[in-house]
Parts: sequence; C-alpha cells; structure tokens
Amino acid sequence: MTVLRVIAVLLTGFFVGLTLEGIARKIMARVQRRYGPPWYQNFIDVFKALSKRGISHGWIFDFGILMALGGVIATLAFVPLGDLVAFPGLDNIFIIVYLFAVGALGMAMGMVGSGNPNASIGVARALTQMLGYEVPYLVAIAGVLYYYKTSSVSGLMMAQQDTWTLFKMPIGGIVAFISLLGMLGKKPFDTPIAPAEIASGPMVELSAKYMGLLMLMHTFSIFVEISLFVDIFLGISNYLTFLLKFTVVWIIATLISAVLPRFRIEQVVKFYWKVPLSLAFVQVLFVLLGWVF
Amino acid sequence: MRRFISIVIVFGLIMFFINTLSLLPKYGSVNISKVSEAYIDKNVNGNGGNVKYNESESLENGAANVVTSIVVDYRSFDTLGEVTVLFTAALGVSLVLNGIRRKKYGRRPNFILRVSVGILLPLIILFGTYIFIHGHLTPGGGFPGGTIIAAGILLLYLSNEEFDLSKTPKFVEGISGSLYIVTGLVGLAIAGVFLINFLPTGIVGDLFSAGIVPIVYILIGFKVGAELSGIVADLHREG
Amino acid sequence: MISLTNLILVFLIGSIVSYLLTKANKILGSIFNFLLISYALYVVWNIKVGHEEVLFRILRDVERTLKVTNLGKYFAIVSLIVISFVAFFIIEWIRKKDIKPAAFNSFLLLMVSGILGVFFSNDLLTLYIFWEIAVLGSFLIVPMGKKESKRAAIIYVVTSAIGSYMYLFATFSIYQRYGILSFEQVSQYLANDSSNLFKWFVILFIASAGIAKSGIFPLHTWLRITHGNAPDAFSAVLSGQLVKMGSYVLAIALSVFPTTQLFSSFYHGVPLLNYVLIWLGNISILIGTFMAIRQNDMKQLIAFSSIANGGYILVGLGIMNSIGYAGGLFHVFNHAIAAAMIFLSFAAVVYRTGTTKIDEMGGLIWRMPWTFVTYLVGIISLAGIPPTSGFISKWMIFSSLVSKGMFITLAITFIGSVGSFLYVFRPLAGVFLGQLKRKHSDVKEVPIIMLVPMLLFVILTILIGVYPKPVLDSIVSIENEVGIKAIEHSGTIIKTPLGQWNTLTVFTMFSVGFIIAAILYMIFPKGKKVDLTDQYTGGEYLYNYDLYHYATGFYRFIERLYDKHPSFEKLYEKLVSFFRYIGYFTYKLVYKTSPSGYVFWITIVILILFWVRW
Amino acid sequence: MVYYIAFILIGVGIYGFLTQKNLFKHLVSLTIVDTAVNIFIISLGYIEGKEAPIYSKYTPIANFVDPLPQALVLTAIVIGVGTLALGASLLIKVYEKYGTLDVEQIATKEAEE
Amino acid sequence: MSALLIIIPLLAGFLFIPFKEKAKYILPLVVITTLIILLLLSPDQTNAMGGWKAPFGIVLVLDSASYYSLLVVNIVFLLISLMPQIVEKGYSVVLLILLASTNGLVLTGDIFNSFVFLEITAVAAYIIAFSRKNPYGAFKYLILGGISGAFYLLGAIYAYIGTGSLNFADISVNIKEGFLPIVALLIFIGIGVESKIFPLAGWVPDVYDSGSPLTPVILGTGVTFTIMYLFGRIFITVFHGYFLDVVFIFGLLTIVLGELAALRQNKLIKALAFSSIAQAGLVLSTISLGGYEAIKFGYFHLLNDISAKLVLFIIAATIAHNFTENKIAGVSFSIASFSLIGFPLFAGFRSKLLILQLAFSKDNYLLPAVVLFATVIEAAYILKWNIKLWHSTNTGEEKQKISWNVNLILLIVALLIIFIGIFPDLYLKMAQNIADGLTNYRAYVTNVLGGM
Repeated sequence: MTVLRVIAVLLTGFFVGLTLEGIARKIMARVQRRYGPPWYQNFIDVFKALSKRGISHGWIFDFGILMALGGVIATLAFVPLGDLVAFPGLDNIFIIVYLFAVGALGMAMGMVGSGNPNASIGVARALTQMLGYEVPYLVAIAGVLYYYKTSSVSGLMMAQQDTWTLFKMPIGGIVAFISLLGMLGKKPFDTPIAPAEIASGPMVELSAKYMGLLMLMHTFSIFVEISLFVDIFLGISNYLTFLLKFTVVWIIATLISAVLPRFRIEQVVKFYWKVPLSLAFVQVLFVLLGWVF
Repeated sequence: MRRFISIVIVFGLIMFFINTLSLLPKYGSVNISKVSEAYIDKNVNGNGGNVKYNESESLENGAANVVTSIVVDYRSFDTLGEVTVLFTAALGVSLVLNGIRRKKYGRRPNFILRVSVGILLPLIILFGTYIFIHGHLTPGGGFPGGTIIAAGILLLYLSNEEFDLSKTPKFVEGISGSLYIVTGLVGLAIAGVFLINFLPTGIVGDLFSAGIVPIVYILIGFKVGAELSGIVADLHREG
Repeated sequence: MISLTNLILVFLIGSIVSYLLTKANKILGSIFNFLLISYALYVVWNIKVGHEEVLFRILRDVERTLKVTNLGKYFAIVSLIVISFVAFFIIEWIRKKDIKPAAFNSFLLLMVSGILGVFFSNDLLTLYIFWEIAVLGSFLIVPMGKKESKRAAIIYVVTSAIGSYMYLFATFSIYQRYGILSFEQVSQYLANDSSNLFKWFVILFIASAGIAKSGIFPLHTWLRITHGNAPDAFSAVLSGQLVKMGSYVLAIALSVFPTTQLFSSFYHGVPLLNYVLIWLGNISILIGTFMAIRQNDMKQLIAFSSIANGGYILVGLGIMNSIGYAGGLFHVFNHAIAAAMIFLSFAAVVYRTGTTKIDEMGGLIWRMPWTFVTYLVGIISLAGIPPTSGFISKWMIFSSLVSKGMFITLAITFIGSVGSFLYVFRPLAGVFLGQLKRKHSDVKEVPIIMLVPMLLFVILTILIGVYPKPVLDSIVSIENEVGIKAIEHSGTIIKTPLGQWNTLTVFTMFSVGFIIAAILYMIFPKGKKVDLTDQYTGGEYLYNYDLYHYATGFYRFIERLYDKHPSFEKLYEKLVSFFRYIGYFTYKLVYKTSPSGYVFWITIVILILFWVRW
Repeated sequence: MVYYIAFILIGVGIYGFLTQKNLFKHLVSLTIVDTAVNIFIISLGYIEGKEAPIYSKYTPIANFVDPLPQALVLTAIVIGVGTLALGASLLIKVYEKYGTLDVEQIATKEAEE
Repeated sequence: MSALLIIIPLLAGFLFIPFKEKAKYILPLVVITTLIILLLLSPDQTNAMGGWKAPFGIVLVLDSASYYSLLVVNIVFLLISLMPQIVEKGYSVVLLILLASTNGLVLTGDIFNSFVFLEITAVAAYIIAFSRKNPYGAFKYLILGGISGAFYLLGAIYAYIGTGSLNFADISVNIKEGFLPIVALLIFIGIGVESKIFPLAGWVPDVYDSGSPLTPVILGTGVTFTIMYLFGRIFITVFHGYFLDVVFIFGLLTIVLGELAALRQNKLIKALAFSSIAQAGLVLSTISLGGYEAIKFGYFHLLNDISAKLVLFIIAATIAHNFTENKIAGVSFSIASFSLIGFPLFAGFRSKLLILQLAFSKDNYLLPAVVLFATVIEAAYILKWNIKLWHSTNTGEEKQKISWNVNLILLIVALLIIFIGIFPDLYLKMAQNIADGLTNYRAYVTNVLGGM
C-alpha cells in the first residue's frame, strides 16, 4: 500500500512540478512583457537533455548526481501532500530537512568532483546561503513545533483545526516564506547559480543526461520545499486544495523573484541573520509568552 | 632620593633596637646569670666554692683567667667550631686565590724597614708565644697570640720581596688542629666524654695548672698563627 | 576473565614490554599493542555491571574501589573501540614514524591504563589518580609530532592541570566536609546538604575538569594546537577518545550527582547550573564552528569541530530530560567514531603527501579513493546527515531542545549543525576533489593494513546509523541507572513525545531513491569519459592546471564578515606574559640586585615584622 | 648609654650598605656591623665597679664582671675575621673578572653576558 | 659518643689540608665511617661536651628527630661523595668540613654553638659557591650570610639575657616572656636567609648557577635539609610554635613568587633554583600550619623534594642539553621532574596529596589554592624543560657523556622516587620520627636538663 502512495507522490511531484515551472516561465515572460515559451516547455527540455550523450568527469561525478537525485526522491517520499501521506507517523520535520541535505551534499560533491573551480565557488556559495536561510527557518518551525507539541508534518497540518498557522503566527509565516525563497534559489537569492559571475555555478560541467537528471532533482526539491511550507502554515487541505495552495504560493514566489536583482553572497548571509532571524526570535518569544492569535 | 630612603630605614632600624632596650637591664647594673656565676666560682659540678688566687687547689677547672676557662674548658666545643671557621676561611682563601708565584711590587722596601725587621721579628714572635703560653693566666690566649705571630710574618713579607712561606704553615696548621682533636679524643677514651679535662688542675695561678687548658691554647695559638700567615701568604701570591 | 586491577597492571607492565619489543622491531611492538588493547576491549565488553574491586588505600578511612557502572562501561567500550582501531592503523603507520617509535607505543599503553582506571573508578580520588596517569601518558606522546607540538604539549598539560586541580580542590573540600568520596555517598550527602553555595561550588569545580578536557569554552584554546600538531595517528586517539574523558566527568558532574534534584528548576525543569553549563556549550559550539570555517590546516579544522561537538555533548547532557541526555550520550559515540575516522583518513593523506595544508593538495580522490570514502562517511556522520549515526544524536538533541523550549540554544545548535556542513566540506573540496596537483600524481593508496580500520569504521557508522539498537540499549540502561526516564525505542523506531522516526525506513527510502536515479542513469546514453583537465575555461588557455583548483580561502566571503573576532589564545598569551612579567619584576628586584638590595630587603622585613608585632 | 652607641654603629653599617656603590665599602660596612654587635655584647656583660674576670694578685677573690659575653665575643670576632678574609679574596677575584668594583658597572657587564 | 659524628670528618679535614687533592679518595671512607657510627648509636642520648652538664656546658642531643635527620644528611653526603666527577679539584676538604658542620648543626643543643656551626656551614658554602668563576655571586652570598649571622648572634645574645643560659632546653623552659618576640624575629632573619624565604634569599639563583655541579647539589639538598631541621628544632621545640603564623605568610609568598620568577628563567639551573625556593616555601608553610601531622607531612614533602632535586641538579649542571646520548640520565630527569610536579605514580604526588588533605582538615583554604596554583605554573616550566631536553635538536656542542657511576646513582634515586610513590611508608616513618622528636619538647627538656 505504501508503495502505491510513494509512486503517487513521486508522479505528482514530477508532473505538477514541471508544469508549474513552465507556468513560472510564462509569468516571468509576461512580467517582462513578452509571451514566453509554452507551459509544457520544461517537459521538452528534460526529455531532450536525457536523450543526448554528454561528458562525465569520473565516477565521483556520476555518483554525486545519483546521490543527489536519490536523496531528493527519498525526501519527497516523506513529505505529506495534503492528506496523501506516504509514511504516516514517520514524517518528522527534521528528517525531511536533513534528508534534503543528503541531496545537497551529493550534488555539491559531484559538481566539485568535476574539477572546475567555478563549480567549487558555486558550491561554496550554495552552502553559505544554506547557512543563511536554514537557521531562521528552523527557529520559526521550532516555534510552531513547540506550540503544537508535535514534530510530524502531517500532525502539524492536522493541528490547524481552528485557523491556519499562518494567521496564528504571522511573523513565523513571513520568516518561513523568506527562507523559502532562499531555499528555492529564485532570483533574489540565486547567487550560487549566478550565470553572469560563475558560469551558472555548480552546473558548469553538466551536459545532457546529467543536466536532465539535475533538472529533475531541481523540480523535486522545489516541490518538497513548497509543500513543506504549505503543510505547516496553510491549514488542513485534502489533495486538491493542497495543489491549489501550492500553485498560489508558487506564483507569489515567482512574482517576487521576477522583479528583484541578485544579492551578493555576504549580503545574503547578513540579510538572513539580521532581519528573518530577529523576527524568528520575536515570534518564538511570543510563542513562549503565549501571545498567539 | 636613595640616600633619603636609606636614612629613613636606618632610623627605623635604630628605633627597633632602642625599643628592645626596655627589656634589657640598665647599662652597668646587669645581674650575673646563673651560668656565669658557676663559671666564676668554678662550681659547675658543685664542688667549687670560693676560689682564691694562689691558694685553692685542684678545682674542676683551675684556669686563673675565667674567660679562658669558659673559652677552652667549659665551652671548648665552641672553640673547636671556632677554629674550624678560621681553618675553612684559610682553606677558602687558598682555594680562591690559588696563586703560584710571589707577587713582586717592584720597589725595594726602604732601608729602615729591612733593618728594623731583623730586630723586631724575634721580639714579636717571643711576645706572641708568651701570650698564648700564658693564655690561662693573663688576658688573651691562643687567638691573639696566633695573630701576633702572623703580624710578624706579615712584617717579613713587607720587608723583602723574595720571602715566601713554603708549605710549612699548612703542615703546622694540620698537625696542631689534629692534636687538638686528639686531646679531646683522649678525654673521650679515658672518661667517655669528649674534651674532658683529664689532667690534674693544680693551683690556680701558676704556670702548670688547669689541666689541658694551656696545652689546648698553645695548640690553638700555633694553628691560628699558621692559618693567618697562610692567608697573608696567599694574599701575596699571584698568577 | 582477569579482574580490572590486573588489567590495569597488565597495561602498566605492558607499556614497558612494548617499549622493548618496539625497540627490537617496530611492527612487532605495534602488533603487541593492538592485541593487548583488543583483549582489553574483549574484557570490558563482557564485564558484568556492578562488579566491584578494592584497589589500594591512600587516605585513611576511604579505601579505593573500582566499580563497573553502565556509564563507565559505555564510555570504556567507545574509547577502546576507537583505540583498538587506531592501534591496528598504527601497525603500518609506525613504519614511517622515524622519531622514538618505541616511546610512542609504550606511552600509548600507559595512557590506556589511565583511561581504564578513569572509567571504572568509583570515587573522586581514584578518578583523579588515573586521570593524571592518562594525562601523563598523552602528554609524553604529543611532543613527538611537528615542531609546534612541543609548545602544544605544554599548553595541553597546563590547561588540563588547571581543570584537574580545581577538581582536586573540590574533592578535598568534599572529603573534609563529609569524610567520604565514593559517588553514591557523595550524591546522597549533597542531596540533603543545606548550603546551596557549597553545592554550586562543588559541582562547578568537578565539572571544570571535564570542561578543560573536552575543550569547552573557557579552556578550549589548547585543542587547536594539540590536535593540529600531535602525531597524526595519535590525534585520532586524542580527539576521538581523550576528549570523551572530559565528557565522562561532565556526565558524572551532571547526572551522577543529579543536578535536577539538587537545584530548583530554573527554566522549564532545567536547573540554573545546567543552564550555565549549556550556555558554555553554546559558546564553544559558536567558537568551534566559526573558527573551523576559517582554518586552512585540515587537522586544526577538525580540532575546532571537536570543540563544537564537545559543546553539543555538553548541551545534550545538560538538558537532563530522557531525550536530551540520550542524545548527548549517543553523540559521544558518534563524535568519537567520526572524529577518529576523519583523523585516520587525514593520517593516511599525510602518510602519502606529507602536508596537512588544504591548499597544497587537491584531487586526491583519483589516487586514494578508499581514504576518500572513509572521509566522506566520516563527514556525513559528523555533520549529522540521516543515513549515518550522526543524525540520530543530533535529532534527539533538537527534539529535546524544542520540547524544553530553549530556542536560543536551539538556534545555536542549528548554526552548529549547518555550519558543520560548511567546514567539513572545505577539506572534502580542497583535499580530495578538484584538480590533482602534478607533484601528487604518483601518490598511491595507503597500504591495506591502514585501510582496514578506516573501512571498519565506515561499516560501523552506517550499521549503527541504520540499526542503532545496541547503542540505544546501553543508553537506556545508563538512564535507568542514573534515574532519568529512559527513552523508548523498538527495533529501529525511536519514539519521543514530539514524534518518532524509523531509521530503517529512511535508509530503505534512500536506497530506493538511489536505485530510481540509477535506473534513470542507466536508461539514457552513457557520458563520454573525459580527462580531468578538459574543462570549460571560458575560452582562455591554461598551461598549469595546478592553479585551476579553488581551495585557498574557500569561504573567504564569510570569513570577511568576522575577521576581527576576539581570539582567546591571544588573551591567554597576554595572561601568561603578565605572570612572566611579575616573575621578571621579582627576579630583578629581589634576586638580581646588588648587595645593598639584599640588605634593603632584610631591613624591610625587620621593620614590617617590628611594625606588625608591636 | 653604650647600647645607644652600639645601635647607632649598626645603623651606620646598614646605611653604608644601602648607599655605597663600591663593593669594598660593603665589606667595610660588614665589619662595622660585626664590631657594633660585638660592642653591644660586651656592654651587656659590664657591671658597675666590678673587675675583669681574672684571678690575679690584684683580684684574688671573685669580684668580676660577667665573663660569658666576653668569651662569646672572642669567638664572634674570629668569625668576623674569617668572613672578612674570604670576602677580601673574593673581591680580588671580582676585580680580576670585571675590572671594577662598582656595582652598576658590574651589573651592566653581567647583563651583557 | 655522638660527638664522633662531628669529630671524624673534622679530623680528616685537618689532616688532609697539606695535600688537598688526595682528600678526594678518603671522602667516601669518612662518610661511611660516620654512617656506621650513627647506625651503632641508639637514638636517645645526650652528651655533654667536656663533661659539663646541661645549662652550663654545651650538650649534643641525639633524639629520634636528630637521629633520622643525620641519617638523611649523611646518606646525601654519601651519594655525593660517590660521585667524584662533580667535585672540583681540592674541594673534598671543604665537603668534609661541611659534613662536620651539618652534623654539628643537627646535634647541637646550644644556641651559640648552633651560631658557630651555622657560620662554618656558611663559610664552606661561600667557598663552594665560588667554585667556578662566580666570584660576584659568592661575594653577595657572603655579605648576606655575614649580616644574617650578625642578626642570629644578636638573637642568641637576647636569648642569653632573657634566660641566663645558652642552652636550647633552658631557653625553651624559662625565657622571660618579653624576650620571645625579639628573639624569634632575629633568629627568623638569621635562618630565613639560609632557608630561602622570599625576600631574604636573594643569593640562591646566582649561587646555584655557579657553573660547577657541586654547588647546587650539596647546597640544594644536604644543607637545605639541615637548615629546615634547625628551623623546626628552634621554632617548634624551643619557641613552642610561637612565630609560625608569620612564617606561614612568608612561606606562601615564597611559593608564589618563587614559581613566577622561575617561569621566566631561560637557564635550567636558575629555574631549578627557583623551584627549590618554592618547595622550601611550601615545606615551611606546611610546618607552620602547626600540629604533629603538619610537621610530619612537611618533612615528608621535604624528603621527596630533596631526592628529586638531587637528580635534577646533577643533570642540570652537567649536561644542560639534550638526552639523546645519555638516556638513563634523561629518564631519571623526567621521573624526578614528574615527582616534583606531583604526577600520581611518583613520590611528590603522595606528599602533595597529604599536605592538601591536612590543609583542608585545618580549614585553611588559602594554602591549597596557592599550592595548586603554584603546581600549575611549576608544571608549565618544568615540562617545558623536559620537552626541550628530550626533543632538542641542537646536538652541536660537545657530546658530554655522563660517567657510569653518576648514571647509576641517578637511576637508584629515580627508582627510589617511584618506590616511595607506591609504598610511601619508608619516608613517612622517617618524617614521623622527626616530627616526634620535634614536637614533644617536654621529653626534650627532661632529656637535656635531666629534670633539673
């Protein structure tokens, strides 16, 4: 039974993720007053990349990509999509956050293994950025955990009987959203992949199949991050309403990223540890004192 | 500034000592302690009593000069230590200044000195020996006698450039020192007590009285004379 | 099964025997070492808990006993596993160690005898005695490393002396106040002692020995120099095991004398004393993490990570609720194994390349793949990433902190754990990945004897990562012994009030994901194998590919944020020079002056005494 | 009365130590202190109107001053002489080695070593 | 009969003055004879010199305290005499005199006699201090010794005025009450210079650094023990522990400042000199805690310190650079330094532990804090030297090889230190007897004055 649920989760992740990415490109284009490619463009890119014959830099290069994709798939399996929960009771928030790190580490290792310094710089930036957005995110989530006294994501979702956690702890919601932007690697926080400075960072040596696999990994990771946000902050939702909330959050994120320029990497860390972290602490103080809406 | 501090400190020190005066008896009106009382009446072992010069006979000590009786008989262990200090000092001087040749000052001692030494030297030596022979009768004793002899030797050094004592003072010093200890050991052998006065003490006042006191003082006289002349000799050596 | 005292005696005599053996033949001596240590592991493994032995008598009415407690047994097994693996590693490593191999082996055994004594002593004084023997043993080995290790040894001994002498001070004040020294009696007397100040003083001073040894905040400066410069194989033992002695004393100070009963709760059931210690742990996590990111010498980098992890253990132990305490103890195991694994791989790297500077190396994965695998699994466990055991303890500490609601500590532990991704990645990228330097092109993999312990470590970490039952069982037994509500875990599922997770499902899910990715990888056309130097260089032509390796100043952009950080080493340096100046001042004033100076002092003494007396 | 003289002499000796720069002067002040102490000891033994402690024609019966301090002084003087002799020879060696007896110059020379 | 212990070395000294160099061979013989005599004597007897009973004549007291102190001092002299390499040309006679004077100091029961023997020891020490081109140090020591002698003499005279006689027992029984402070102060100054108390012992580093190994070894061990014994005899038996609180403060001062000064020395001998100052301070402050236990542990620590110093000084003076050639010396050096710091397997640990336990039982928290602080500093500089000597690479200068007999003695003492570390009751029994002798002054008085 769980196998079916896992497959369902993966498939949704694949199809919904790719389509939404296509839509995002459409929205981006509209903001820049151009038509933009059709919404199924991403499907074409993925299949085209996978069919080509690229180059590989040794066994660690391949192993890195496999580990990245494997990690993200595993993380995705644990994430509850609304009421569709692959492993009821075992989906602990810390597991998801730290399993996600396996994917990140695999990708980082593979890219640096390629030997190109641009990749190393990109990975260093990615890790620093992670240091930046991870801490406020986890503090905010810890506030929520402390309030609801459970750390399983589906439990958190179910606990939002009366109002959404977003309304119960608005500051926590804002902090989580800002770090969500950092996690997605969208425009204001896409220094690790900055195409202008370090030739698209870690992806510099990727070609064809590896590029395709990485695109897949990217979509799955986006899907994990946003679904986490939706589950925790946006109230109880069955499968369909979950997807609806998912697309709304996704659209807002793309809109924000379409207009903002790129941060420098020190600014990212400084920003994350100045504004969101203090906000998170304020929120946690409120939770401790019991001032929750 | 440094002088001012030292004056203050010295003043403080003197005040410290003056403060102790309150304890001491007034100058001149000291009452004799029980120990010195016994030394004067020579009745440490209880069979003393009034001592009269030239009359009392075979007392426990017999030396007319009470100070000598203390120095050589009652507290002779002190003097043994005393002699060792001088011995070590002389030894030290010879070790520190292990000179080989006689130091030449390059100027001839003037005529008067050279001639008068011939006359004076025997007198000085005679006077020195007199002092330490009569140690137990007249004031003075082994130490002053020895110093006088050494002064004679010094006079010799000053009077002519070539004069140099050979190793003889070392021998004299060694022998007299060990003889002194041997007398003590004889007392130990006979009476089981080190440095006891095993000879008869005779009549207070005449030459051959007071047991081993004169013998010891003569030996000390020789020893001190040899040592001090040894020191004088070392000071005159160089290289 | 020989008794503990004989075991300790065997090690003391063994150290002399191993000295002679190694003098005869290096390898023979090291093999003897390994056999003896593994025999000790065997003895300790199946020794019965509660087994008591009388050792010897120093103070009149307090006779010394050795008593096997769960806590001691757990720590002893962890340490002996680390040391026996390292001893096996040394068999090959000693061949290249030119200076004093015989002394190295003999002092190693001396240290192990000290360690055994520490973990099984039943009262404060025996623990101090064996503690000093262990310090002596390790002190004699440290200076055999690089040039800087001479100074490191001094700093090491002085810091641990400060800690252990405060400990001794507390021991004697207890002895003077109660007349007893063994742990149970002391905890009873402390429990019904009235004066709060005395309890604070005693526990803080006893904990100070632990703080000094496990490199917690005020006394952490020695770790960087000692681990960085000690002989490579020994720094694995030093950080893997000796630091754990410090955690052991901290565990005793916190749990054997149950601080929770001694003091009223200050914040959600955590007494003020624990709160202070937790904050010390926090500061050392911050210092360890941020300083590790800056380091360019890989061994010093991991030394700083030991400071951070020491802080973790203290935070874990300090919380004193079932999850937190279990997390702290589990982290002792993880960090011991991970640190030893990493240091062994560094020893292998240094064995081949001779340098520990990250920027002088690169691309060693192509020549030393197995060392790379060890290092990779090591950092995964150190950073606390799920499939390995490192994650379990971090997860426990996080959930206990959340349930206690201590959010600032929680934030700092997050910084520590995310920060650990950064600094463990730096050697990975700088040493193993990236361009292979020309001078290292002929580097070969380390001989098999060195690889065996490393790979055993790898298997052990993953095994415990997936199936943590044996470690969790011993932790449960410890918690029962210490009187804390034990955590419930069944098979591979760990339950906490906040939530639970199954290590097995995580692992299977990860491998399933990996298989899916592999299938996708297999279906599509294979990539053409390309040489390392065939890179996208944006059009410019490169002659010397050594320069094409990004390792120097890997995190320069973060380091720039806190360049002017307060350095405690400089502070302690100033302190030492201040003492030295007083010494110089007295020497100049009293001992070196002219005779008038001497007389001056005599008169001053007279005047003072005169003034005081009258 | 004589006590004051003895104490002032000790003071002079100590003052000599504290202020003088030349080492030989230190030796001299040492002798001053020794003699001052000896004077003090002798003065403690003196009793008004009593004779020197020797049985002789002129003082046949015991009407003497306290003999013990005099005996002790005899020893103390000889010790003073011993120390003085050794001090003088050491000074010769100091002069040979440093070429000067001034304390400052010796300190500078020693600092150079 | 106990006078023989002083007379025989003296006689040998006097006889061998003309041929000083030959004295080197008879030195061991003399020391052995004195040891044999000592072993033959029974511990509680008093011999009046010259047959004059106690308060009048000079009395040599041989009770359990002086018996065991003599044993220690003679054994130290025996060890030194078995090492002719370290004795300078012609210095054996000085050693003989020194042996006689140290035995005298231990035995004497008369305050003026102790002054005389103190002066003999001092003069012999000046000569030894001069041994190899160190005239300035020796001269400074002479000046300091001279002045302290003068003060000691003043103290003796005040005691004489106070009690009427010069005998220790007599003084301890009937000294007039006003005199005690002044006498104690003056004697404290007199002995303070010799027993290395902080402000008074300015001579120690320069004299110990005199270049020849003999000076630090004999002054650091034999003479120090005698002076400490004399200190105990006077301040405990005679003054019934009157002045000890002042001594306690000076002792603490000595420990702290001695250790700090040692921290900055760059010559091994000077560092060890300061360490011996600090250890002397520790012994003094332990003794001045007062009570039978305190004295017992104080002397126990003194015994440990002396055995460690014996080894350290010989090595520091002969081969002050690396140990690569002479391993045995290196090992014994390390063992001695570990015992000095107080690592568990060694003797020093036992004595430090007992001192700490004692201080705590007397509710004195200052001494343990100072002792532990001093041990931390001591660990710093002694281990620095330990490492520097073991791992120094400059094998440039002359490869001085220690001769076999010195090595043998070093090893024996080192093994003794370990043995004491494990079974301390050999030294403890000695310290116990010394403490017995010193503390029950009633037995001392009846023994000496014969129940006058």
